[in-house]
Amino acid sequence: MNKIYADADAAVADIRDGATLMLGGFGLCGIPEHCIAALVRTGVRDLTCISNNAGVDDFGIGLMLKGRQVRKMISSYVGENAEFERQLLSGELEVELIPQGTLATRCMAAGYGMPAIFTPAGVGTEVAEGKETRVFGGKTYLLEMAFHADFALVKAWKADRLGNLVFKATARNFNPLMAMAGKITIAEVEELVEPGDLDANAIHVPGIYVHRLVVGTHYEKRIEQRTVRTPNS
Amino acid sequence: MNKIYADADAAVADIRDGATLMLGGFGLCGIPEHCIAALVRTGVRDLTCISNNAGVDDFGIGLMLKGRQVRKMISSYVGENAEFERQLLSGELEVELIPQGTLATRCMAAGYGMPAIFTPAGVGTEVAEGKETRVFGGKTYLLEMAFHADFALVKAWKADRLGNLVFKATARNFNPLMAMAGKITIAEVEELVEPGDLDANAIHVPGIYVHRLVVGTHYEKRIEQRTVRTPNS
Amino acid sequence: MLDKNGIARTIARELKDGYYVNLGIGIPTLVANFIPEGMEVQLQSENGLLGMGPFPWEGSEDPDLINAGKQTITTLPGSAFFDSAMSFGMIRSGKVDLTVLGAMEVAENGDIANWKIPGKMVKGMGGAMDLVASARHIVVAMQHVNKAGESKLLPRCTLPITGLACVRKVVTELGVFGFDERGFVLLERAPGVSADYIRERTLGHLSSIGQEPEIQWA
Amino acid sequence: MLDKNGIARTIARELKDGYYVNLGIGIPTLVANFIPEGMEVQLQSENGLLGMGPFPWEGSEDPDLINAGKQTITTLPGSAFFDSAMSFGMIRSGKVDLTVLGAMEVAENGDIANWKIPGKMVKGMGGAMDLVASARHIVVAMQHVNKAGESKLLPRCTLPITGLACVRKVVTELGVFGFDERGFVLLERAPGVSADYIRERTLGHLSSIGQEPEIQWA
Repeated sequence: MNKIYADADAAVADIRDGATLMLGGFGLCGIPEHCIAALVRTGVRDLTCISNNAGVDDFGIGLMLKGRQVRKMISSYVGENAEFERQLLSGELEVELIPQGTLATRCMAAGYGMPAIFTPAGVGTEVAEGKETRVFGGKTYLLEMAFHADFALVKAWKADRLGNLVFKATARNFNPLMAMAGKITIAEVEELVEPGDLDANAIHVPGIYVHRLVVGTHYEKRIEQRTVRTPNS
Repeated sequence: MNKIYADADAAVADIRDGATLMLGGFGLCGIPEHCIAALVRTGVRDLTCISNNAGVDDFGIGLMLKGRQVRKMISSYVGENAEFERQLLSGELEVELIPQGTLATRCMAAGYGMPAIFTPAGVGTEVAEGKETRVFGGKTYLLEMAFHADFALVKAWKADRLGNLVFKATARNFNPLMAMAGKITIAEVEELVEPGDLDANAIHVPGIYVHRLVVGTHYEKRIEQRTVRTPNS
Repeated sequence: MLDKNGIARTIARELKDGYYVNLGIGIPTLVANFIPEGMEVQLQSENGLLGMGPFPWEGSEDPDLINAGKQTITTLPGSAFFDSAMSFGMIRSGKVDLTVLGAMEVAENGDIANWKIPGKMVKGMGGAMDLVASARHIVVAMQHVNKAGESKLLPRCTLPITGLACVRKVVTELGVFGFDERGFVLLERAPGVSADYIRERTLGHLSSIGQEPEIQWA
Repeated sequence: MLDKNGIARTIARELKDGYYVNLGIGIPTLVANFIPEGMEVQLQSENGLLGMGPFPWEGSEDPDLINAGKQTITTLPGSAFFDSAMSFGMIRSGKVDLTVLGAMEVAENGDIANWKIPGKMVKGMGGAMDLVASARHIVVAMQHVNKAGESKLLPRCTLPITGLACVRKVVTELGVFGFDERGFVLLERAPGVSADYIRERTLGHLSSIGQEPEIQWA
């Protein structure tokens, strides 16, 4: 059993035009930088991308937008990107906006083998249009379908060669959920350790969910809102 | 904010007759020994207990059965207990048997604010009787309601005073799920550490879900099936 | 009239020891600066953190550690990280005691609109719809009128709704507002602001005896 | 005729490198002893473990480390623990490649009954209903006939069902059986057992050309 790929290019090489992808990360935090860069190099097109955000103009999914590789974005917040806006207004790009918690839970549902979930988020709003509602205990919920993806691209902090993943701080966000939802899950990691080096009690995603591993180097990890304390604050 | 109780007796003192409880553990592994012992001392009755198993005759929930404190058990497997069988056959005790994964997921649903879940487990069996079914993607699922409990009694390995919990090995089992599902969650722990001593990346249940903490000592941790390797195996 | 810090300080009076609190972007974030000494309040950031601390000192920013506004932050001892499903799980199951967020409009019945302006580029609702659909105690912090001078407390929302009948309290630069079956209820006036002045700037139905107390801070 | 180890060894031929496997109590557990040298197979225990190892040496039993049969076990390097919801989540989402379990009855259409005998004390289904409802490849290991000498391969189950049309293969002491639209299909005979002998002991419809190969192990 070998899950380790030589590099991100090898790991994403069989992603075809029209594929549905999940991409981990919140903002630019915890995004699979190297897999995105490799995807840009492949030139694959007509992708449906499920990702909480759509990157910025020159980083993250923004690079894929620049290459006109994305046909549809399924996200909760997409506001940081001029090229995104241009493609959306020109009709090149389709966007489905859904509440962040709904997005997270619909991804989780796939990894947990649940075909659909109920959530109150969006009841009475545009999000509810055309969706089935149901009352439980006097409260109204929307029925929301699980998200599935041909490939999930996630970024982890550490992994062992069995595919066990550990995430760091808030770079965890959507990554474990998407890792568990992918038909094929590609995890790029900062550090590959020996089996047994990770605390078996502290694995975020067991290797059964992870099909391919790429060790990434030279992470840029760009910060969107560098906010610091001032001495008199 | 003080979540720490002097002992298990203090932590369970306000559990009243007729309450619905969740009790963590799989078999006798990871059960809240001290809270169960304290419950037996209170003599509280007519309890509904949601727990994967019902203990053995002289340990775990078996002690509560001996004291005739349980009116209904909701479990997936109850086979290790003669007193249980006696009460069941005499009609003193009601039992609802549900698939283990359904039990786990119905507990999780409460902690995740999901009123119900869909699972294929039990379709076409007695478990499905009277339950709504629904087809997604050509496969039939049962609609199963979230479980709620007045009190969840769980056993963790380590905690800090904020209520962050870490479990050990397979003593984790149902404990985190029930901890997240309790209206009031009482966690008994082997070790109380300072805030910051637990790795923030490796918390199984964040303190927001935990209302009361008890530090237990002298855990018996009885083994049901002591199985060992023989030199020539 | 309250300034932004005054609004935040007023909302901070809602805090209680042991509370778990989610603070939105903008004025709500400032509430963290007014947690009373000796009171333990845990801040939840819906991207996956309980126990959020202040911004980092320059040079110690960690790109892997941000809040829901994508700002670099720190953690306090006893913090916990989790994935986004658990984060919204605790929100959805009502474990967050207090949610403070901004709004474009609030209606008499507690409806809130804060995510979309027709004709303008839509950025998305982020976690707002989840928060307002589930939080047990929702306080809105906002300016009383918009840039055109129009009341943001309305008979009903004109902008696309974020959530229905969910807001429990509104704090603006002019006062503190609750709700009854008829609409807004003036609870406290900002220092030096009359009930009449507030009524003139409130389009939604406003109940007021005219003698509501001025806001006081402990 | 196969003994228990022979049944387990026969089932072990289903294993492939990189497989994740859930083994039930009894004969299925023995399959772990026949994982070919050099093949990596991860054993899942539905109480919350991937990477189950052998039983512990006497004196090193850990009460916090048991399998789904409540036996003391060990872990292998690279193991991972998880809660019961994630455990059944991976089962339900089809991540487990092979599930081996025992049965009281298997029907021509792949129905399985293995949890309840009317009139006898019911112990519960544990995780069996979840496993059979979701696993992609389910192999049953059982004796061909019950203690009364009656076939356990039936036209339809007489005992309460555990799962519908889910079994893909059955291995008994007499042979290996698959399914087609008419019922059971004899694939291999146990050494020294004739197809006629098997047919006599099989109540469900059995397709057999009479010349099926004898079971061979690599």
